[in-house]
Amino acid sequence: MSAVSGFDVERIRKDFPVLTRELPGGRPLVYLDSGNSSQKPAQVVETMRDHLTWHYGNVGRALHVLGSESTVAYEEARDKIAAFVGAPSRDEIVFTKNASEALNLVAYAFGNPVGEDERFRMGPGDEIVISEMEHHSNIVPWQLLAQRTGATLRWFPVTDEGRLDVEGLEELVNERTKIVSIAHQSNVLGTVNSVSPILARAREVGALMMLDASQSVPHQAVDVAELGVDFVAFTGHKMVGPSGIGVLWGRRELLDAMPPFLGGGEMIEAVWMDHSTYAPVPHKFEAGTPPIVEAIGLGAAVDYLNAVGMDQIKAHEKELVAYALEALPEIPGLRIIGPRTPIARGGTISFTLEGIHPHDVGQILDDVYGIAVRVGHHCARPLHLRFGIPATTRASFYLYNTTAEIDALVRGLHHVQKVFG
Amino acid sequence: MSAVSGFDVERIRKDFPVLTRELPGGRPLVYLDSGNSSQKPAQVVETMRDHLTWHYGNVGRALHVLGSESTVAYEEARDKIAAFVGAPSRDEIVFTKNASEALNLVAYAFGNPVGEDERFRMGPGDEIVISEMEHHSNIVPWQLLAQRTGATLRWFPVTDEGRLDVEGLEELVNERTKIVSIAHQSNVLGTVNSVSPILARAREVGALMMLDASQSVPHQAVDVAELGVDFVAFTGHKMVGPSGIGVLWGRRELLDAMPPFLGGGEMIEAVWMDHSTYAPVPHKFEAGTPPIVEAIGLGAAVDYLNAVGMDQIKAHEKELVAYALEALPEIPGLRIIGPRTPIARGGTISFTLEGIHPHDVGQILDDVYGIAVRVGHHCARPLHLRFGIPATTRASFYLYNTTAEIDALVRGLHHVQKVFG
Amino acid sequence: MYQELILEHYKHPQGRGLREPFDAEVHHVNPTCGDELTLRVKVADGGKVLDVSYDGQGCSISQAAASVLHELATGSTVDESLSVVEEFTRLMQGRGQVEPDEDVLGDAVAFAGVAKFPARVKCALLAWMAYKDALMRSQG
Amino acid sequence: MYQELILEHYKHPQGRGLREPFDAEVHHVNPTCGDELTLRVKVADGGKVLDVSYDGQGCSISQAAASVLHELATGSTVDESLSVVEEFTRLMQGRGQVEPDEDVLGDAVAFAGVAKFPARVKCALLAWMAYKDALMRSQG
Ligand SMILES: Cc1ncc(COP(=O)(O)O)c(C=O)c1O
Ligand SMILES: Cc1ncc(COP(=O)(O)O)c(C=O)c1O
Repeated sequence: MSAVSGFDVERIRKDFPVLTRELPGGRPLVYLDSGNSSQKPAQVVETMRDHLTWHYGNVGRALHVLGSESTVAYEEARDKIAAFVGAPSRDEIVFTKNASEALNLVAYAFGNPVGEDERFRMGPGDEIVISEMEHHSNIVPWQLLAQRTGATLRWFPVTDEGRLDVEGLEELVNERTKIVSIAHQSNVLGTVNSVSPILARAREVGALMMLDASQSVPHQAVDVAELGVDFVAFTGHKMVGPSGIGVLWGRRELLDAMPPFLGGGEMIEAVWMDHSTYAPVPHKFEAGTPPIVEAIGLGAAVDYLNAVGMDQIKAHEKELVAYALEALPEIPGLRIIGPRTPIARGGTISFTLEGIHPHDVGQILDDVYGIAVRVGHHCARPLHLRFGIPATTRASFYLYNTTAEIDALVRGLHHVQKVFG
Repeated sequence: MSAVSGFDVERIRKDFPVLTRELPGGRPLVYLDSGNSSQKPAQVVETMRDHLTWHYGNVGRALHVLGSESTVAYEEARDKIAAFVGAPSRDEIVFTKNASEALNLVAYAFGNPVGEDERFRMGPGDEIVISEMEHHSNIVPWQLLAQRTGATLRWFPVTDEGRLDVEGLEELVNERTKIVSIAHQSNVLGTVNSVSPILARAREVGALMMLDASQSVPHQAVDVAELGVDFVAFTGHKMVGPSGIGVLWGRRELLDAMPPFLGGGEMIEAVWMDHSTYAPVPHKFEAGTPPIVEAIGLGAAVDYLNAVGMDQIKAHEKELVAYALEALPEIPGLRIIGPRTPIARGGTISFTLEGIHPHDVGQILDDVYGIAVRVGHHCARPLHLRFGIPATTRASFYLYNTTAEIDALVRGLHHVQKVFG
Repeated sequence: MYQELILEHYKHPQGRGLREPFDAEVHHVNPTCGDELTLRVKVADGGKVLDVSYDGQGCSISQAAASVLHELATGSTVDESLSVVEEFTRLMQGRGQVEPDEDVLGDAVAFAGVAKFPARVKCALLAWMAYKDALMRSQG
Repeated sequence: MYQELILEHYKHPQGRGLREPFDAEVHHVNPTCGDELTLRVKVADGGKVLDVSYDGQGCSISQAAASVLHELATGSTVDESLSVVEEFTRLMQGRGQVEPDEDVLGDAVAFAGVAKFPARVKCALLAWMAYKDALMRSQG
């Protein structure tokens, strides 16, 4: 039981059948890898199953009952997600296949001869700013963009405590900067970045700003209008939704100004052999048959999260992370990479164990205790290089986790030390 | 009962629960819109549900039981699909979100400064060849490519009978041509295009060749090695698979030579802040968390199609289309757009009814009889312009359709004429 | 979806044909389905709509919508008819989730079923958007 | 996955340390997890592998795999050991679907469980790929 009033973790766990699963050898499952991908409640799975079985048709184009049922459900999902992140307009919600596609979609809008808007022009001399704590999905698209256009990629460093180092902000974000794209919450450090100082500077110099909110939207109430940035990317599978669905939110006016990304059916207004005109947003960016049932599943996920309450979820995770930040450092040789206090950080803790490779830590935890953590560089290799370590072990918490599971992790780590000691 | 030996359409229908559905007002469902998107058998839906409920984890990166179960299932799906289309290597199967993404992926490989291979260089003077019967998803990506690079887009015309007009082949495909991309089967006309003469000419001039097989892979045994082309795109939702998953097959050697498309997690080998190296194919083209459960669902779809037998399915559809090509022309004022004999054509028939707009045809069929057809330009507006008509009504058949349903369509069309007569 | 009233208007369109005098003429096309409409308005000095005349081709929904528009707009004022246009647009773009205001819409409420089919919404709106456009031009 | 044998080799690596004489030395890195290995081979004229010596750092799987490789390769012939490498590679890349040939693999069969974890396959293969590479250079 959590102390957060009205929040009953045992009741929540019942919605996730896999949490009752017995792994081979009779191990119970202790799932501490939600930062990688979350589990799905029965409500989401059943919504998808019901739709696939009884109501499925292609969206947008069909005039029959099934087509209409799918279209209504798909567009309702868009409404739900728009409301969930406080989008001023539902048309600002673009469905993609994952957060990576959303980030690439924006990157491909720059320096693209198909577009004409000044803000998206890019060439040698122009600058793109990211940070050293980014996920590869918020690094590689910008590297490729820089390679295509000759622009320069620059980045915020990270402090020893695992915070964004904004000391050089004025110089880093300057008149040459066209776009700043950083993580709202780090998938390794847990750090929640403070957006407003960077945004203020971006505005000063006329740069656009994007947030990779893949790790924040699942864990706290995010209001894109309040954040004030231009683009926000997130992904369904980390927020109790299905695989195959991601979201780009963007200011309508910018989405309108951007060139199309993927071309094809549904993103057009009219097509001739030699030219085309494009549909209004969001459809302009949704070429071909979209992930229909996946969007509907994400709608159900948002319903689920709303029913539990995002503030409750955040409070619950804060409790868990505070508990873990107390318990873990008692293990000899354990070093936490990232903030060691439960302030401005989420429920993700990465650490090293002296003399034992994270691969071995993770595998023993799984083999012996059924504890699922992630090990490696978590798609953030530059951050690991910054800390001079090849890899870490990461435990990440979500609404269905308990302090008992953290106890199990601590016990497991002691055992790991015995095996490799 | 179909006359094809061993093929029992009534048994097959039992696998598709929606076909027993009663629509509002007590109408039975007559689903003749599989060319738009097919229905899903329980086998596919239950595979996805089981995976989401009990075995879900992120793929590739996780070292725990769930991660391993998902990875094995996801990669097994790749094996199944590789075998299904006769891919020489499983690594040549790239999962995308739909056929449109697969087509765009190839288009973005051209004229991309990130790539270095001569065959993918593109600029003014270079030519791209498509055809007038293409789906927008095989038109707009090439228009955008031409716009980005200054290359010229050209196309095969279509004959009055709805066949590809290859008379000008020698001139159209020439030394300036870098890529030819055409439909294997038209989604409007039903025409199955003969690939070899065009491929032979492409080889002569050193051009690459892509097939949009979105409408052929679901309906006949397709062997990419036998076809001999360079790239093939198709899509899960039209082949009794889920939404949110598509496939690009490409020759390994070409996939290796192409620059990456979407950047992000999982498509890399190593990342530094200022540059990256990329994973071998297929992963190079699968940035971020892929449509995991959707790929697994598509694997189940392929199992299902194999169990029925692609040759049986083709024969069944041939029977249906022969039946329909006899029955439909008896309706006064009905004009078939496309081949009127069941030779080198699939189970898709588009037509006009004199004096009645297809929107009205489709809506009355649905409203009164529960018959689901597609009306409009079916994402092939240039083809409709070619025939001087704004729209058509399209009936498309699949393994679960019956001649009784074609009878129902004919009855429905007579009624439409009464309503609007 | 095919309310009797829609079929009635389709088969017996009201006020069809382009007439003189007029203050503005517009030509709108729906590229998705090829529907076309030419529409003229004549407004009196006091803001009273004297005539809405039109000609075009397309499906029953787009044709009937033009006919219903003619009936509702002719004889009302610019302001009144614009509020009907607004309510009609809201209904059409509501994806079947909007409760129509029958008092405002009158006969046009028969189109409520169209809202569930995005591909048809544009058909229903063609004449109404053309009308709004024509009014703006007549006053601009 | 952690067979006793793997842990045994990890804790008590066989033949570790770089030795002279050698015909070729290679340095391989697994960028995904930072594993590193330097490996040397010494082959006699008749094709007999006289020594495989190595040093490096990484997880238990990559370290134990190097130790097992040392044991299997040293004293065998180039051809024999290459067929073991081939079978080991096939097992590792088989995603847990491949039945290992114990006669060929010997102790290396203990790594069969690794094949189900793509992220670990590279760890297990690091030393073996380095060995293959070193042999090629020694003969090239
Ligand atoms: C011939 C053809 N090509 C491409 C597509 C696009 O497929 P998707 O919508 O899955 O991207 C379709 C179907 O919509 C099609 O029929
Ligand atoms: C911070 C961050 N950004 C981006 C991503 C990429 O999301 P996806 O894999 O859904 O594209 C992830 C997760 O993998 C992430 O943690």
